[in-house]
Amino acid sequence: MAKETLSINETRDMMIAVANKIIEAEPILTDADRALGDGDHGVGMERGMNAVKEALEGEEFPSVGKVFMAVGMAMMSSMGGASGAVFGTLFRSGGKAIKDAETLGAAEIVTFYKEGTEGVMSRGGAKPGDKTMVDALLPAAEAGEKAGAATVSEATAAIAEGAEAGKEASKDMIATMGRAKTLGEKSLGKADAGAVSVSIIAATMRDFAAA
Amino acid sequence: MAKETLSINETRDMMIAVANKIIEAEPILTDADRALGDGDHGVGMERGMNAVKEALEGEEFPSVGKVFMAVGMAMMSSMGGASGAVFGTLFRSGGKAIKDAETLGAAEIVTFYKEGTEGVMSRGGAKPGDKTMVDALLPAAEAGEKAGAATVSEATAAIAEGAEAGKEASKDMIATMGRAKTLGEKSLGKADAGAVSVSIIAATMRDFAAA
Amino acid sequence: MKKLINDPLNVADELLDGLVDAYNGDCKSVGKRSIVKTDIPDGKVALLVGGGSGHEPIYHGLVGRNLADGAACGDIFAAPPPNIVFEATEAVDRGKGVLYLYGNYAGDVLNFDLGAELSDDEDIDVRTVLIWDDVCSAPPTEKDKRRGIAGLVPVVKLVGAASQTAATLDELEAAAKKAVLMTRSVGVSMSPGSIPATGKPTFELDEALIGLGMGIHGEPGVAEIPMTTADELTEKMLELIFEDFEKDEEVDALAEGDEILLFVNSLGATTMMELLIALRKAKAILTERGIKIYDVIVGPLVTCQEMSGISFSFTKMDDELKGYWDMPCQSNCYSKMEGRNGG
Amino acid sequence: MKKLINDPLNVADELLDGLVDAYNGDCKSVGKRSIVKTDIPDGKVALLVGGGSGHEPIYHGLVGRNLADGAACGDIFAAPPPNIVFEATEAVDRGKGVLYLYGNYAGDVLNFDLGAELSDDEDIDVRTVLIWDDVCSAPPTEKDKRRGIAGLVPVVKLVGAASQTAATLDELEAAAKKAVLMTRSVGVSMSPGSIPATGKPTFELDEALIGLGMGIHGEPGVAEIPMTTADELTEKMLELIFEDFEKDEEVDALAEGDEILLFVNSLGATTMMELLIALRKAKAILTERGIKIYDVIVGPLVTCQEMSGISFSFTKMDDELKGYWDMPCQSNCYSKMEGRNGG
Ligand SMILES: Nc1ncnc2c1ncn2[C@@H]1O[C@H](COP(=O)(O)OP(=O)(O)O)[C@@H](O)[C@H]1O
Ligand SMILES: Nc1ncnc2c1ncn2[C@@H]1O[C@H](COP(=O)(O)OP(=O)(O)O)[C@@H](O)[C@H]1O
Ligand SMILES: [Mg+2]
Ligand SMILES: [Mg+2]
Ligand SMILES: [Mg+2]
Ligand SMILES: [Mg+2]
Repeated sequence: MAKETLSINETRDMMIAVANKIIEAEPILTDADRALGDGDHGVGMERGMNAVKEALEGEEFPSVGKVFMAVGMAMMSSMGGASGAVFGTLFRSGGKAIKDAETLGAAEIVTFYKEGTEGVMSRGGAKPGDKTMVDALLPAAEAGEKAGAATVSEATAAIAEGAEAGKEASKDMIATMGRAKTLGEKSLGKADAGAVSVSIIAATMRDFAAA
Repeated sequence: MAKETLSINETRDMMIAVANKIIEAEPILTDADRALGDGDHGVGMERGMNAVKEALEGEEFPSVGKVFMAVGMAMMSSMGGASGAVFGTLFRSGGKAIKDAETLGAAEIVTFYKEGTEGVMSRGGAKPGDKTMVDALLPAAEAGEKAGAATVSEATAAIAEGAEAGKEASKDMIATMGRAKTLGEKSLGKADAGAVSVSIIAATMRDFAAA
Repeated sequence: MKKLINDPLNVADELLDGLVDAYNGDCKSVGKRSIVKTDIPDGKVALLVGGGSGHEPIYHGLVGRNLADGAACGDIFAAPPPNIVFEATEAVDRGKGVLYLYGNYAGDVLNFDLGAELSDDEDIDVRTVLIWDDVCSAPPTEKDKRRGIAGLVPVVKLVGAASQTAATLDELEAAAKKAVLMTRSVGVSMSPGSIPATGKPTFELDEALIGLGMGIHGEPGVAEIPMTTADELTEKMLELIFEDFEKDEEVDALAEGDEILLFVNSLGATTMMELLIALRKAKAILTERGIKIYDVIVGPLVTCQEMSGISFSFTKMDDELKGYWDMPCQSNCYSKMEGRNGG
Repeated sequence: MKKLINDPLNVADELLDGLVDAYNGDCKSVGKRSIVKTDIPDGKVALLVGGGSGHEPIYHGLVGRNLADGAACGDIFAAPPPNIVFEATEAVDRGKGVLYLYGNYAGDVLNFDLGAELSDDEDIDVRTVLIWDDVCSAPPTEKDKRRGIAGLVPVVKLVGAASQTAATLDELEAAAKKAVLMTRSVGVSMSPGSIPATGKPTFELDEALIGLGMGIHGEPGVAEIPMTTADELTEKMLELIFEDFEKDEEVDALAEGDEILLFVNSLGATTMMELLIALRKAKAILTERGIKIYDVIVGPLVTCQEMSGISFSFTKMDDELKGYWDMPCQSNCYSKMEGRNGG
């Protein structure tokens, strides 16, 4: 049954579901980073998401924003690497923007993605087209805004669609940031590892909100 | 046409033929030493035999014994390893025992093998059954003595047969000397690398004397 | 690939414990995953290095006598998180500020910068100098995009020595900038290492090819060339370093009479035998150009597990750098007596 | 296996040239294939090491300041021929005699003995001490049959220091015998190296097995055991060393309060990461037994090309050996500042 809003505890459970999905996807993320980077994105995200589960499971939070901020803190302080900083920033900046919200509705999740994306871009300096997770994140945030959805399930559906399209589009881009294997052509045809992570995160949120 | 004796120059040419055969057999010797030792016997013998050719080709010698001594010196000073010392000693000690001989007849080649073998055994301390080249060399020397041959071609034939039999018998022995891989059973079923070299040397002498 | 480990997800922590044990009292572990010297004197300008694990003996093996005061250690191939950087910073600070000196990788910059922000919150003065010696990773006009590879060993050795006498953070920063500017490297890879947690190779490379200019994680360089001899490859690699000194407007071209520190590094499985054979050719090329070798470092110091490959690093020396070089040092990564070989 | 070489039959000569270049003036090449220090003082009792090539940085990399005066170098995995041993002997002799100190292998003994005979012809006083630290190669009652493996590094370091002050060849021989007696090693191999001239692996070993006690050329040890964790293997290996000290009537068992030098060696491809993880466990085991670590050596110092494997060596220390250890030294193989870690 599609949800209008999520409570604080539901938001927490949604993030636990996200963590489980990412942990499950470790081999996919590993392969993506082996093709274009140094091959550690899968284990890095797994490490981060285990820390996330530890920070969330059985805990109570004062707001939905604080749930996301705890996620960001857990990732940032356990993962390291480029993705520890950028995914940590995504959840910290996005969460901070809705830190007083007691429910997660369409407006809140849209704000989360918008501010999270801005945080990531100003922290990491990646621009659209650089073949980073920004290429999945920015279309996701924009799709969320454009959808003008009334419910969290509609909003997360639009966001997930934007993330998926962005991840697919990253296949045609040439990597330039991070430990990506920078030599032009080689990176064509494959999606950026971080963008794959973003698409899995967004899809899991959609499925959770739709259920 | 089987030869009664070999001249000094024929003896020299016989040793050049031996050198060429051993160089040709490098892969066989390598494999034998890889199975039971450190895998360098083939390259070591090749190195030694190239030095032998350099020392013999186009040179004149005062006696057949001096030909063998030059072979021994070339091997000993170019090869290193256990086999540089033992094969060097074989040719130096054997050659020294016939250092005034101007032809190589049955008596001389028998003396060469007998004294050469004694030199090797007292230098290296290996006893029959230790799975070394001594296990081909000693039967070769003994077969030479026992044959009581009248011609060098008959004597080398008997010696080669002894060497071949000794090499075959070494398959059933357990290696204990040198860089042989000492752990018992593992060395069973395979001939000792140095014994293979001895059998090739003896067979090439036989073929040269028979031609 | 048989790896001698316990829990594959725990290798970074366990190797750091082992490293502290190897220092046998000279260093201790601090916070979540940092190593710092036990005897940093009051009033010393501190030097902090760091980066991902899996490249041992760097980065954390560069902590030691007359070397770095501490290192913030990440997981395998991952920059250390900001909290670890902060913990290391706090532990090495003696009131005179801390210089961060590390290789230019996006992840490291992001995390060290975040760590610097946390340190700033606690009023610790932090300055950053990035190491970017890999000339194949960007043209001389975009040195800020270059990766840091093996050159970090001579750089940290020199700056570690400088930090023993530097009166201020400014002074140490200036020495570090000079050491970085004077250090240029070219690397190649012949086969990948593996990721301990997955057992998978870090990249794929055709059996007949060498990645010329490839980075230490397998980042591509300037070309993939057919496997060749040690002499030919050495010639090609050194040519790229000479060219870089020529093209870069911030430094003079290497000329007759110049003196350099020469570092020949193995990425792991490439043997000392191969390094020495290549070193022999490098020496011949340098001699022909009239360039003197002030001293030599050679060994597997900047590795990527059992990756095979080699790199050359040149550091152009002047009197100041020679003074730093001649100091003895001791660490897990590199040790030397006072003076230099040949001197 | 991509090897960075030129002529595969010429690697031993080329690597020695490179080694001389690496010493940058501190050492020179002598005769057919020896390396000797350039500044051996008159009247010094000389120390000569040597052995086959392909195990770099040993044996010839052990020549250096406060270390060996020279090394006679053989071809890959082959003892140096007698003439090379003799040339090296002549070059290091300063009238006080020469101590030969090398690993106990039939080929080395045969050739060094022949070299000693040539030296005796020239009235050079030569004495031989064999290194036989590999406890898995023969029981304590037949130590003369044991191989020399990684233990030669601490032994040569100690004896090199002793040779700086030894007044007579007798004195140096006694110090060497003590260092050898007190040094015991256990090694394992996980995968073979390769022979540069043929490209072939040095031996075969099942993918799931470890050769416990295997020698550095792949000589079998005490058992082939299933691949296991670093901690379990370390426990097994150390147990064999403790046992040997117990069983050997020529030394005391290791007891609480004893101090040892701990050396953790890689045979080539095994990474510093793995060494440190194993070192961590070794330290825990030693601590539990109340045995103190005087100092630590760790690295790929006794290798067999890109062979993978690890060894532990203990040297039981007393005041005399500590004095030798604390001297600084510098070489291609091992360098240290004065003193020790933790001291
Ligand atoms: N500056 C950046 N801005 C945004 N995302 C980045 C940046 N640098 C790297 N990334 C993302 O991080 C991912 C790599 O993460 P990971 O492999 O965990 O870290 P590392 O690159 O340090 O090995 C890339 O696929 C990319 O999406
Ligand atoms: N003490 C010895 N006496 C006689 N022959 C020996 C002795 N030690 C070794 N050998 C012979 O040398 C051969 C190995 O030669 P090689 O591989 O060239 O030298 P190394 O053992 O030094 O690697 C063995 O196969 C054996 O026949
Ligand atoms: Mg990565
Ligand atoms: Mg051999
Ligand atoms: Mg990484
Ligand atoms: Mg050999």
